[in-house]
Amino acid sequence: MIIDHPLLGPRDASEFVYLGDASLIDRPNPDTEDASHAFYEYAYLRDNPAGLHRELWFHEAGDRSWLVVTRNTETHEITKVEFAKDVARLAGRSL
Amino acid sequence: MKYSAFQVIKQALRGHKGWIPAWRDPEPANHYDIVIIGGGGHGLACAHYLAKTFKQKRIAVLEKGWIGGGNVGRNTTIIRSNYLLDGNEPFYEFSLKLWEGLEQDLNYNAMVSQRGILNLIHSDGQRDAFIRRGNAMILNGADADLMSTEQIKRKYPFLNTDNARFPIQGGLAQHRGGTVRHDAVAWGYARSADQHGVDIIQNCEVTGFRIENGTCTGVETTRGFIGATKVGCAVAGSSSRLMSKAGMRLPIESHVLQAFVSEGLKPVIPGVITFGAGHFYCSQSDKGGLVFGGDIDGYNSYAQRGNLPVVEDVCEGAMAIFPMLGRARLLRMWGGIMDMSMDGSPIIDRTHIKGLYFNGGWCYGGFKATPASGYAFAHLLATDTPHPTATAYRFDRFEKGLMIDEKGMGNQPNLH
Amino acid sequence: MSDLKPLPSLNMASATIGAIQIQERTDLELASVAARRGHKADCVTQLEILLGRAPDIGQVVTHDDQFGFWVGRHQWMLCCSSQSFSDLASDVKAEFRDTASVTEQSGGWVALDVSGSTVCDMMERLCNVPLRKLGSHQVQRTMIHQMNCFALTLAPEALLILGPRSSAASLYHALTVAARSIA
Amino acid sequence: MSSAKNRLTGGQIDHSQSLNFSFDGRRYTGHPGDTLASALLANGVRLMGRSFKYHRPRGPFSAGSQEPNALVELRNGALREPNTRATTAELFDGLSATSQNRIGSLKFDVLAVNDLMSNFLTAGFYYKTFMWPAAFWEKLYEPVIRRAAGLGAMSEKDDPDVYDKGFLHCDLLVIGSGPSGLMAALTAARSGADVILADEDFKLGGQLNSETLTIADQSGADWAAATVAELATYPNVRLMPRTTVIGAFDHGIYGAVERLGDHLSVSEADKPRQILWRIYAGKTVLAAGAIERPIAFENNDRPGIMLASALRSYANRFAVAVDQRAVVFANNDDAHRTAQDLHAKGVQVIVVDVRPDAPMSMDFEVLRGAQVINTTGRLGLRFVDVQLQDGSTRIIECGALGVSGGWNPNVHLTCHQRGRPVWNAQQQAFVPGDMPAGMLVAGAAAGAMSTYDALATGVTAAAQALDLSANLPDVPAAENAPVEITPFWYVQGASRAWVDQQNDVTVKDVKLSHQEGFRSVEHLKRYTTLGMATDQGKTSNLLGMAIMAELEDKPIEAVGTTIFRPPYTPVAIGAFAGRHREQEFHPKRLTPSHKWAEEQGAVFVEVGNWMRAQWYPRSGETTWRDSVDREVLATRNSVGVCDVTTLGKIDVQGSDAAAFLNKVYCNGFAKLAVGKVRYGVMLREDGIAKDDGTAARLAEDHFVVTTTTANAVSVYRHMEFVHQCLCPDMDVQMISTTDAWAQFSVAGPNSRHVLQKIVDQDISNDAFPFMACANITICGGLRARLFRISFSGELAYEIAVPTAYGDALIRRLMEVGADYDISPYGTEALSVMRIEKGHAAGNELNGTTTAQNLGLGRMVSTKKDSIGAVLSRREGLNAPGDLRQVGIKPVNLDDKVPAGAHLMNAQGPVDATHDQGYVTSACFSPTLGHHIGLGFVKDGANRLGETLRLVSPLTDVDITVELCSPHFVDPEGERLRV
Repeated sequence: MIIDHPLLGPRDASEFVYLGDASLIDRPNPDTEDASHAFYEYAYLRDNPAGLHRELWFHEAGDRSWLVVTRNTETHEITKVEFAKDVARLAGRSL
Repeated sequence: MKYSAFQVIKQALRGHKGWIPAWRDPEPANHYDIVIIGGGGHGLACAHYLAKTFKQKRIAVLEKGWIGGGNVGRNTTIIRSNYLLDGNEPFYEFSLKLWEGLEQDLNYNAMVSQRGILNLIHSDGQRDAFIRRGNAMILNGADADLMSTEQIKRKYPFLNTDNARFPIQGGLAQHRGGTVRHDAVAWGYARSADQHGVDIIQNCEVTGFRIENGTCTGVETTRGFIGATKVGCAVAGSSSRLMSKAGMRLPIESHVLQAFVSEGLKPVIPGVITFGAGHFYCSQSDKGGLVFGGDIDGYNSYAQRGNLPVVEDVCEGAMAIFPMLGRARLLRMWGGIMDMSMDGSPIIDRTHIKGLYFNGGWCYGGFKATPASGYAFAHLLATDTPHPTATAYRFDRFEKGLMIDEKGMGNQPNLH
Repeated sequence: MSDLKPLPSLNMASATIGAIQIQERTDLELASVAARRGHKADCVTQLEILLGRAPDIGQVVTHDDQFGFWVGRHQWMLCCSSQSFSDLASDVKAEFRDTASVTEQSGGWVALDVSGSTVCDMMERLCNVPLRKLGSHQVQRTMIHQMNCFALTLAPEALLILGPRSSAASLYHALTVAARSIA
Repeated sequence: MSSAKNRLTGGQIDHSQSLNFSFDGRRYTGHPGDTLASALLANGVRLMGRSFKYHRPRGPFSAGSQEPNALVELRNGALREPNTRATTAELFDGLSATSQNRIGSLKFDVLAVNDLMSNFLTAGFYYKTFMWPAAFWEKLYEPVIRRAAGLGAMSEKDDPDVYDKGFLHCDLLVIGSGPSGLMAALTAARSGADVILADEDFKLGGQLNSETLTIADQSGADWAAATVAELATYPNVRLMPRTTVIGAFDHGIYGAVERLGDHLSVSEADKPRQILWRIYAGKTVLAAGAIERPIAFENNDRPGIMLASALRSYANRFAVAVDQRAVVFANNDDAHRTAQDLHAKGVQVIVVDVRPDAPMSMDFEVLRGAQVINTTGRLGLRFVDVQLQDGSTRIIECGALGVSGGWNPNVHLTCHQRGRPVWNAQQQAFVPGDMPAGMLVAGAAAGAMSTYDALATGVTAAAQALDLSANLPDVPAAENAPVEITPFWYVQGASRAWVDQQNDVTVKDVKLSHQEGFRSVEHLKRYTTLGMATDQGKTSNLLGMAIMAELEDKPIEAVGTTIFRPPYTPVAIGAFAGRHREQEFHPKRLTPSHKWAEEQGAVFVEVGNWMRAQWYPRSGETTWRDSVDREVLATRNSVGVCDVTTLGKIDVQGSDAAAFLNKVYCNGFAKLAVGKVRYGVMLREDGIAKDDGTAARLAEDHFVVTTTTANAVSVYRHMEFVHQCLCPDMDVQMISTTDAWAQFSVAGPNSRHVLQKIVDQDISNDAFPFMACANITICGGLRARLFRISFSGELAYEIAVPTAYGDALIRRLMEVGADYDISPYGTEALSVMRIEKGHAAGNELNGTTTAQNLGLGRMVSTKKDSIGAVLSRREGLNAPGDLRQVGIKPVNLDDKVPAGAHLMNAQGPVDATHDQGYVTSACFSPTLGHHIGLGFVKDGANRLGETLRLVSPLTDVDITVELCSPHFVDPEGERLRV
């Protein structure tokens, strides 16, 4: 596979390390009452879609950025690649 | 019709005109006591044990394509019970015992071949871990044998023991492990289930569940609604897709695992052997093909095919320990969709929906589990209690912190 | 000054194989620079002072006996040629002050000059860098036989390969094997 | 010049040179340009192999890579290569080949008895028998089956050849160099695009080399040669003959195998035999041509019976008449071209055409409406029985029978991403359906069967791929005949009519499969093994499906199609591995003291990719224990030094560095003072211990984090995840510096004395207390870092210098430490001392243990959020009586405590349900004089002093042990603070 890095252009996926669903960015607030359940769902439950999947890849043999790649799990077609840092900020993550 | 050497001769002398279909091709009924979704190894095995062992009636297996077309027909055919953890080992040992009596139980030769499985050891730490595992196997009533490099060399004389990057320091063997002709497992279970009255309905895809007041009353299919008192799902890599129709999210990701076969070769690899410092394992089929594989590709996929990096990684492993394989040719590569769970161990459990049962999360260990998975699922469906060897395979183990994590990789399915 | 003497990772190995020359460089000092939060522009300004201009994505900028290259978003590597093994990182830190995190990298890398008319033929047996199209003064991080390296094009038909120092011998071996393959 | 009896003149071979070769020990000659098969056929040898199951005599069925039959063992000794297709093996001087899959000689194969038994050995027979008694399968039945099965034999010797891998990039990859491929390449080349033209054959030109057709008033072969010559002049074109594109992978990545050494008598030193290329193609034109398909009839597998196109190819390209008398059996016009070409070469030829309206010829006899109903000839074809249109039978004596049931577009690569071909009724063939993104198909592969259409579609495909509209090459004049074919798959009534020749699948087997309910294409394939042989059914799949379609009374397209999988043709496993084999499986990482350690005669051990000194034997020491015990005692009694460079070192800087570490470590780091080090435990988000190490605060905004050797890379990745994905606004920058610093542990009561000799600053206990860290200088000014931390439990330091100085530092340390008998110690002594001290390492941090299990539960701060904190509080991870790390010592001090042993209550059953825990690490403690261990025991912390039974049935151990504190040495930690 080839991941079209937002800055570096097309790079072989073997330069990257895969983590999983980009929902891992959405770490729950640990201070809420149901934090334990929220963390269980965060850590263990997945949509695992057959189709478009937003997922995290780390450019290990590249610029060391975490990317959010939107990829079709049935065809492997990649339609979007973003910096995870930007996605996280958009999701309201900060410090 | 009973299969035997006598039958083969008799039919041959009559021009083979007497053979009948291995299973019927029935129209679905309006309602069954138990509907199994998934005509793979686990679903068919479950149907067989439900009908034959648990004496259940009115059972159907619904298969969206043709039976045996999923992972039971795409794996590398290995059976073993060399597990470490108490949540797993009794279950897999139960499975191995069922394999040992399978052909007589089914009257079908699935070529269960107990030629042994050997995991190579390359470091002191690995040796410590394998000794712990071997002891756990023996303490659970399975067999295990710590082999020296010299013993291994006698069995695999061409093993690279003198120029290895990661020298071989012995191996943990399970001599009762081995291989089985995988397609025959599906066919054998199907034929037996059919003979015990199970309706095997192919080309019947489940498109939804009918759930009323928290109770599942049947399934919508491409061939119409089929009512059921109990519905069991055993669809491996398609688990998330199917269960989402019941509104469930699972602790499972679907990943592609590639497998490879070489051209036919005269016997050279006697048993199943696994490299411990890379991703490569290998056995040789009765037809002579080297059947080998390694790690999953590592990304979520439903595509039933993989990519070159893993092919290369596996072949590098092959050449690390068997440099004589350089001139053997890889004939075919293919992929199956693995239901990789969050701790590397399966789930056989009721769901929160009454009448809906789930079997999945087999990672890439589903084939060897086929008989026990079928049996335990049948036990659960028939008695509403888990089989004694499968009590740990619950949904709630993740929320409770009772993971069964053989590899110690945590909640990252592609590392299991 | 200390009387301890540095040991080059390959003992200044060199080889000529066919049209290819491979030579260990022992004169390079390296320091990485990563912009602190909100200080990217400051860092670029500082890089312009040091190198004439800041290396853009995938670029190498040479300036006298120094060069710098792009490593990642808001990250660069500065290199200078020196025989004295002074403390480049400290010097760089003194320039960037609190606008950047600076880390000494001199010991971390083995540097190999690879040159010759067949260098593209050789490198296509080693790594996935489209060298024929890359142009001069470009850098790409890449895997060479499982080793995480930087490949820098410093001149036509000449590359500088920076590889992990601990793997220097394996990297050198890989390069010579590839050179013999295409010789 | 040529003396071979079936050799013709002309063709694409070099008659002026002779090559000597042997087959089954007999010597023959051939010419450059020959394949092994063509050279043998020229010498009158038709019998080249035996079939898989029935051991039927077989000869070449094709003249290409689709070959099912003519498989041989090529070369000798360690170079032996089983299952090599004689039809593609390029002849070289000295070639030696041996027939395979036989017992006895090729002519008298003992296993041919299987053929007599064939009525009992039908599809699936083995599923129905051999079940009794159960134990006989492995002992009796299976060995017999296995010996008879398989094809060629491995040498069982290490492959002496080397293989390369490589990476290529292009705008357009053209696969196949026939008329369409050449035109596609030419179109692209003239546009300036980077083009790769790959063809599996050693001679570019594809089918044109086997034809007598003309293109632009030249012979097709001459036109091809001229076009290839023109392409070679373009710097933007890479011509790659002998290169098989084996697979179409995601996003335009193609695998290709280039054969550099297979046609050489002796491979060149250091040069690869083959190269596995990963080709990154912007676009691809698949111009792989078409493959002729056979018709099934009784005994259609004898040597001498082959595809009609093969007869044509042998005659036109290889200048071989398989026999002077030939029959062509066909259902289409193209096969008449074969007859025409054979006739032109002086072969006496008769066409048997099933079509009552087949075209007639002035040159040769055409039997319209006729069918071949049987053949005879034990080791090669002698007679063909033809049923004429009027029902009478005519027996024709001949040695060659060409069969043509039409042509199948070569859609193999279009299926690699699971695209399914679609049925084209006009062509009576499957043509490409869904294709990999970026792939276009041209020529016969797309169903454009005439030469003109092939040329024209080559141009349009390349133009479309590269978005070209101007300056396209003109399409030269060429034949443009339509496909004239009447579907005809097998002769009615035939039963021993081979569908899959290699796997011995006959029409009867397909019928039996249908009868027993194995009717879907996938069931048919698996039940009968149709298409599962080394040719992947290139010539047989469609035939099998067509028969099934007839039995099901459905159109072929309703029966479905099986898809092809990579690789296109089988690939040597060595090629996929490249250089990464044996010793070079993984690169090595060497520590800064490696050279010095080698000089000391150190024994090294693999730790991941690192090579670390395991121990340093001295003369007089006879076992490793002697050395290790000495190193431990020397360190504990005076001072030792160990290279610990392999520990991961991550430089963490930024104004939020402390807050960041507070997030990734479960214990607190926010308040760590500058100049201090703290031990830290990282959890995974699931609450399990991930790694442990230290973080040293060198400045307010600067930490150096150490990780375990094994987890250096994954911890760095994890920290970047936490930063980039969870706390993107934190001002923190990280970079690995593992390789940048040489780091040595200097441990033992005299370590300070030794270090003070080289450290330029005061390191007295007051100036540099336990857990201090600082940037320092040594030996008069070299920058260094000093950490007062201890893994051994002794007064100890870790000192780091830029890696290039590591060698000098170890030598200096040994020099200045001589007064204290300083001893280097390796990983074994390191491990012994950490077990004696009760420190957890990899065996304890096994991915299933919590901080609580490790006895570090109180480190998990409840006052702050950190990764893993929430889930670490789950009930299952905090159950009363769960595992706790303990020390284990034998009651009988002579007993050995083996790691991996399990603990049982002293009284009570020994089985899994009564398991109390297990030993994680164990060693002989020279300090205590007996074996000790660390382990996890249920409720262990409350059971110290209890006696348990330690069993390892795997290694025959059953001893009594006592649980104790894991801190065997200096439990109060006084030594490291002095």
